[in-house]
Amino acid sequence: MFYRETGQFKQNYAADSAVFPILQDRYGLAIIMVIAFVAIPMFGSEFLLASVMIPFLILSLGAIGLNILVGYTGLLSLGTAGFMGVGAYAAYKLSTMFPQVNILVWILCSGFFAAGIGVIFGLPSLRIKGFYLAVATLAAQFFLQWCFVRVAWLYNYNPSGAIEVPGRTLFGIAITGPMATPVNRYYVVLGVVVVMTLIASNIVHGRIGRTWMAVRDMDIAAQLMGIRLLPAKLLAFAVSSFYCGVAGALMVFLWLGAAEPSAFDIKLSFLLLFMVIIGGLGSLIGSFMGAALIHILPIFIRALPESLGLPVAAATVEHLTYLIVGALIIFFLIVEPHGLARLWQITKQKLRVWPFPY
Amino acid sequence: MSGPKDAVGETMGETLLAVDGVSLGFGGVKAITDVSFDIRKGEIRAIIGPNGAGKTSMLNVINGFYHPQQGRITYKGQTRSRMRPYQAASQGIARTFQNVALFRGMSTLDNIMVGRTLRMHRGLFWQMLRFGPAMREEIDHRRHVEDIIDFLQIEAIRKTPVGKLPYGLQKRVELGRALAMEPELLLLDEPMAGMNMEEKEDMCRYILDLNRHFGTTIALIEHDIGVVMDLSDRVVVLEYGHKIADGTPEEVKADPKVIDAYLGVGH
Amino acid sequence: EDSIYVPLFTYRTGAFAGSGSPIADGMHDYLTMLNERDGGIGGVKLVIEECETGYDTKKGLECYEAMKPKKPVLVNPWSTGITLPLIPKAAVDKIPVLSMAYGLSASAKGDVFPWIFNPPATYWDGFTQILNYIADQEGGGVDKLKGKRIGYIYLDASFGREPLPLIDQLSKELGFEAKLYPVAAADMQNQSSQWLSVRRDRPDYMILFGWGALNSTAVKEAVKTNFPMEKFISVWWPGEDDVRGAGDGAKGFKTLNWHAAGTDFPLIQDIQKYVVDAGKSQVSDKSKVGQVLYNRGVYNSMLIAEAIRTAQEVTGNKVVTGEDVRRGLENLNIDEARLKEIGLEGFTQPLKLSCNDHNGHQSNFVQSWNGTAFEKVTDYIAPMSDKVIPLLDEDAKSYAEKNAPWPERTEACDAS
Amino acid sequence: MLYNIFIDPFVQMVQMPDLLVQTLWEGLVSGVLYALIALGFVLIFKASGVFNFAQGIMVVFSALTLVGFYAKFSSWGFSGHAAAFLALLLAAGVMLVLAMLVERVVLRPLVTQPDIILFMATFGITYVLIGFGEIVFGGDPKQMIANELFLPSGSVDIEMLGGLVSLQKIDIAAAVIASLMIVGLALFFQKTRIGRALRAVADSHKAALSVGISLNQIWVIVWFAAGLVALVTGIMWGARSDVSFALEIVALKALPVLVLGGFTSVPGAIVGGLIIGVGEKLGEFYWGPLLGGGIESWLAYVIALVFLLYRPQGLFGDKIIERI
Amino acid sequence: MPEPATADPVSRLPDPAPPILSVNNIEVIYDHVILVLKGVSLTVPKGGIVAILGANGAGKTTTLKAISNLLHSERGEVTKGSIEFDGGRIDRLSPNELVRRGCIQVMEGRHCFGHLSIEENLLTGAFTRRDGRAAIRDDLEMIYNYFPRLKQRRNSMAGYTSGGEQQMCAIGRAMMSRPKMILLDEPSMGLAPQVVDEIFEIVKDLNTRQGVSFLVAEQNTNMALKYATYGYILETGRIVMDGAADALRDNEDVKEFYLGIGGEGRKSFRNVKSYKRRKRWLS
Ligand SMILES: Nc1ncnc2c1ncn2[C@@H]1O[C@H](COP(=O)(O)OP(=O)(O)OP(=O)(O)O)[C@@H](O)[C@H]1O
Ligand SMILES: Nc1ncnc2c1ncn2[C@@H]1O[C@H](COP(=O)(O)OP(=O)(O)OP(=O)(O)O)[C@@H](O)[C@H]1O
Ligand SMILES: [Mg+2]
Ligand SMILES: [Mg+2]
Repeated sequence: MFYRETGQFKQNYAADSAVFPILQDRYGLAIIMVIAFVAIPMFGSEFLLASVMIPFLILSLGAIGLNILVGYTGLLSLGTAGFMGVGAYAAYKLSTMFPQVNILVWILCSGFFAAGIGVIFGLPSLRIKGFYLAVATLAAQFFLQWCFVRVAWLYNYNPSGAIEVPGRTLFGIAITGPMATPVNRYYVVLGVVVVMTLIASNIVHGRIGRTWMAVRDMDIAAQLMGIRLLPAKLLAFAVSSFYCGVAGALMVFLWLGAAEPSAFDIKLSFLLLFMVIIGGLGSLIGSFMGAALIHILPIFIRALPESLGLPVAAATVEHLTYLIVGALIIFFLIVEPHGLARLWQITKQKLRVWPFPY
Repeated sequence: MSGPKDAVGETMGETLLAVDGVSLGFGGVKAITDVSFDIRKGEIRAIIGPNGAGKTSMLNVINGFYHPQQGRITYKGQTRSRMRPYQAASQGIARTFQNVALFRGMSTLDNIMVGRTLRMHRGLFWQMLRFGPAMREEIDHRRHVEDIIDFLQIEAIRKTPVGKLPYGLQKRVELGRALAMEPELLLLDEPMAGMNMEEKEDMCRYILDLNRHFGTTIALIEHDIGVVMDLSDRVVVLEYGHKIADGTPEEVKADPKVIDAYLGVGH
Repeated sequence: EDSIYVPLFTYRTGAFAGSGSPIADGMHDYLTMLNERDGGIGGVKLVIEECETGYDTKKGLECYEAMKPKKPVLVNPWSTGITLPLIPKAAVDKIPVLSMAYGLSASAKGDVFPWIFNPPATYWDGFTQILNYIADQEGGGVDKLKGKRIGYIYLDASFGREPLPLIDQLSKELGFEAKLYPVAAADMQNQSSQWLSVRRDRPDYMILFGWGALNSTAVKEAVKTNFPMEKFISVWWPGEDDVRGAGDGAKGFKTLNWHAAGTDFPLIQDIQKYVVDAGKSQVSDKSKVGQVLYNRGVYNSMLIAEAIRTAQEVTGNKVVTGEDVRRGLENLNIDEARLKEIGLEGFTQPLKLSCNDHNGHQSNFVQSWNGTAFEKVTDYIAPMSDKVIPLLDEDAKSYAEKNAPWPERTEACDAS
Repeated sequence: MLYNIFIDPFVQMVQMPDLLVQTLWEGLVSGVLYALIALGFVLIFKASGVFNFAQGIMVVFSALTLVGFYAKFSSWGFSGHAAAFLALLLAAGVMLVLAMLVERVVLRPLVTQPDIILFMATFGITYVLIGFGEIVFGGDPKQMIANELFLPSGSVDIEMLGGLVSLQKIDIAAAVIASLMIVGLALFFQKTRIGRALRAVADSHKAALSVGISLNQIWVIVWFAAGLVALVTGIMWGARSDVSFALEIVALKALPVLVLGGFTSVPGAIVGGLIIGVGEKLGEFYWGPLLGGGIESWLAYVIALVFLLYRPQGLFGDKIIERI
Repeated sequence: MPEPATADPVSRLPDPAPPILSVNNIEVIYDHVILVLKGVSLTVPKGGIVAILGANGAGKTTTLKAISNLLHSERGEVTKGSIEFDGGRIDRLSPNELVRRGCIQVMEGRHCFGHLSIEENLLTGAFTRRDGRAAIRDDLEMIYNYFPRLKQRRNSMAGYTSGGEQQMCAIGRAMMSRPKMILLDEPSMGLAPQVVDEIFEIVKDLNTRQGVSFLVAEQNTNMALKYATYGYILETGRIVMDGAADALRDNEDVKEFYLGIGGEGRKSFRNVKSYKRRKRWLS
């Protein structure tokens, strides 16, 4: 009822192949954009910006990267954090070697380094499939992390062994380092994420995206349609790693402010995988939903006892958070194994026929 | 052994594809043993035979998915013993599959659009923008695909994920996907399995239209003997990997070996 | 209503919970005791809040952001990974960071890092103290180290790698041979290759810089390899639980420490009385009170409390702010008399910080495991300050350069 | 450089054969321990096609349960051994309950879902077990009750090859127990009616349902079996290091073992374990110093990767069917 | 447009033999929103062979899955109506319980266990049986007799066998459970004509000799109506016509649209008119 597209006719194929062909969706998107660009920075607290929104957006970007690989191309990877690390360290090296160039340029360029490394570790994917591939990508994860610890050149021989983010500006406004306010950092992250999401959406809705999905759904048939598997898979690795790399660079420069190699440990890889699966494989919106669920929900649960005035020890809250998040993961999978994005679609279907059940 | 040219055959062009002494085995199993036949431009060539005779394997050899241990394949005058599937595709060989091999997670439209992949050239950069040339290209191909959708009368399921379609429609979408490649040689593996009479008639019509109006050469595997006899210009019969007959439908139908091995007395 | 907000970053979950819990208990119980016994500090109640970091940098930062609006007077990140991003923020947010004997060693330099404090010793101090101890065992000065082969087994992360430049320099200067045995975090519990190498290399001494399960596994493996325990010395992090599992073979295992273990101090008695017995503590088992890491937590909270008290004295405010406490920390002077007043006489050495020196470079003693407890076996051993301080200076300078524009110190220095 | 890579390590091996033997032994032992964890994975994967990420935490959880029950019983005045075995029994019971819960709450509603979804669900289980375990047992490391379970301690020192090779008795026990379990499980899969059904289920849930195989019953059986394997693994690992949540990290090492042996092969788990264990120790011991040591963290994965390139389904895994 | 079902002349009451299976007015919804079956009722008498006919997407497979309770795994559910088998409600039974009671389905699209050999595949069919190895061996032999081709390939992995071989394997596997009733979904699909004949002969054979009842969803109307005793025609989720097999066979509409026999006998596929419109009873 609320979601009926009656009366919305498409006069040409361009309109019909738009990413959001339905009017209601476009309105919804516009509202979200207004909230993201205006309402949140205006009314949000620093905590909301710095600890909820910025990490959420960055993790979403990482999840999009991983989703391109896992959701769209069907290549299971557990090396995401490693690729994010490559982006972060590349951005760090570049920005310390050439401090005169704007930091944002280097953050975006760092993606290319991650893409390169991603392609190298993607090579085995031609022969290795499924969970076997997942384990093979673990080799990337652990090897890269080892490099971050061992190759002192990467962190400019800092005795702390960590990379520290210098303060840098964009148009005279501090966007990294201690002087950068959460609002500034939020805008930068939001801008990058919105643009990159748009690009990702363009790619997956076009020829390349279809190629990936074909490889995912039935690689043998895809081959017989003239798709060459290795280039297709490597391209997926490259694009995916590019996104992860940028996300990693953003993570260090605009979120954490300094990072030890352990910031890119296996846990992060798993976390992103959760987001992708819970959000919905092969769905960009799902990546955001997944990131929201996995990142924001625990924050919410942790804050709950305090806001209710319940005297629960911090550790207990943490244990409960694990318990609840675990249970919710299972719950959502049972409700809709195809992820939150699909749940959303079904809801829209129901809205379309509302008030009738079907 | 190649059958005498019948009336239709004579009007047809030169050999498009020749299979020459092909043998294929998997470990102990001999799937194909020394089979030779040819497909001429513009004809409908049927391959029949009992279950496990090696028909599907034959198609797999033709489009490069299996590499025969012996024998050669000549396609458009080029002889080769092994090629990659995507090469076959880029030279104009398309096919459908016995066990529907659609991309289950994608919509009908996207499935058929995948068939256009080889003809789309805009690179990653334009794809990222989805604007200007990339969009124009996309729409050009979309137009073509819509023609196919019209032709196959599957307008209504354009945006349905194919995994949810009933079997028969899936087969039709699969045909659409193969058509989108604008093939010169179309390999159909049991396109009418699991269809009722009405749908078979539809399918026959599509195949005939393709053949007549677009001049597509078709190799067809089918167990419905009525369809085979009515549609095809020439028929190869395989049994246990051997070729046991080759000729016009009438000849084959009368061949005692074929009756014995495949048709049974009832037909 | 007036109160002072003191957040505690703790980790009672995750792979390092074994070390994190006793420290958290010690920190928490001391401050609670002050509230219970004295009604806070200087009559102002402390609001103590724990935030669980799980030893994870991201969660730690989240804790920080969540606490920031409540105007904490200082933070104790309890993880080097969390400390590092806070270092540049501290000056902006005006919240001092107390990273007690961890974090960035160079932050000992108050003129470069006015907001960061890492008393009472840096890892470099610790390492040189161990060297001094070894020299002592060999019967004399550092020249006795010449020709010795010293193995260094460490967590292959920033923490364990920090002494590497120092080792590099000192092995040349003092003429000992260093053998390195890094242990990756993922392999903490699986050190057989490292200890096989120890068997091959036969070092004269082994030095351990580990954390969590790495310590307990290292001790077990050392016992298995029959490495002489009295020649196996660790930095200050192992606690009783890390050693006990190795059984009798672990007798003689040594660690550095700067404070006593045990409960024979009036203050600890008070904690037992007002907090533990009153059921206000989270300790899983009363016998944990007084253990090394518990007392480490107590020491940390003593620094917090003394900093607040000093701040109250210096500024005259009762309800102090982060800026006040920063000054309090710089003016911290816990002398023998004060220790006695607190009820910790003989617990540790006096500590005095200053505007320049945010560390104190306190001496440590060596304690040895006797099968049931650690007992102090040496007097306080001084670090090789002549080697360490220049390195610190250099590091602090390079930190400021690499993070240019690093703000000059503008905070005035209280003449004290 | 080349000398250091290609010659020096072998010279060392010849010069100090006792160390070589010791290294091999350590490799074998850690291989056996990895194999034990991998075995739990294999059981469940073979039987249900589920890649059970929770196996690692099940190891921790079962060991904690055991130690927890022991503490309770001994505080009630049971003697050491009696309390230990009672606790062992109850811990096994808890694993049964866990298996039933997992089947009822997680697997049954998710039957026939894609592998990756089930994989994800096991992450959910992992989280729940971490949270629940920490609430019940706390985060502190515990001592494994090895003596009370009559597990030997101390070492056997053998004078050989001009040196001393010392074998820990607990390691010998681990090797023996692991072999017994593997033989037992291999027989279970080969010789029982359920064995075949298990493989069928792994192949296709849908088809298994349609021929009337009771997935529910089978899942409880295998998850319980995997729980028992986890318990044994927990005891063995716990006796080496402490029982704490840090053990979970070690479980990741089972993954390369798994891919090397093949997800579906019981013998594969042990062979893979031994290859990884020995390879990793030799690599670290002889070649590690060239890279500054500590390469074990990724060496196992790289070894596995190299084998995979050669055989994409692992050494003993079922062939991947590619047919159209 | 022909008349609606109620007024159809061939429509009449099913056989009076006691039903082994009766489906009463069921509704099936996929994904909570897609309504596929809109009130389907049918009965299979004990020892009968009943055919369900209908175009693609009519809901034949869905009906069979609703009976064998396999819908659940495809996110479908029966929202209305009841299903009775052998005198008891079975709507809530798990598939394996149903097999135990003697009702087994051969799924559309074969679904063999690819990594198991043909013989192992067949043996899994006997999972619910408790009557000893010897009996199972005998049945195995019986199936090899029915399908000699399977015997040749008994040790090959099912995943590598040809489509027709897999189909035989799936049918044989179902027979191994010694069912009272088999739900066959498109048994003839992909089989050589000879084998199709054989399969229906086997059906007949099992039916007469062992009293197994069959519910067959089939596109090969000709075959189905030749062997079945009764037939239902399903269209877009509704039963639009039912009747005894021979009556259906003589019905003009059925002749034209399902048997492909026009007024003047069998048409050639070559002459199909492209302007032909689909005929529907309901739409
Ligand atoms: N899993 C599913 N989710 C959503 N819709 C489905 C699903 N399975 C089937 N459908 C829909 O239900 C309808 C009936 O499908 P069904 O498979 O029962 O048809 P059928 O009569 O067996 O056709 P065919 O002869 O092609 O096998 C179809 O329109 C199909 O699109
Ligand atoms: N990849 C393979 N590995 C092993 N055996 C194979 C393989 N592919 C085909 N075969 C075998 O080769 C033989 C021929 O198979 P093919 O699929 O070509 O038969 P078909 O003629 O298409 O039969 P159907 O009509 O039943 O589809 C079969 O016995 C099959 O088992
Ligand atoms: Mg075939
Ligand atoms: Mg069907």
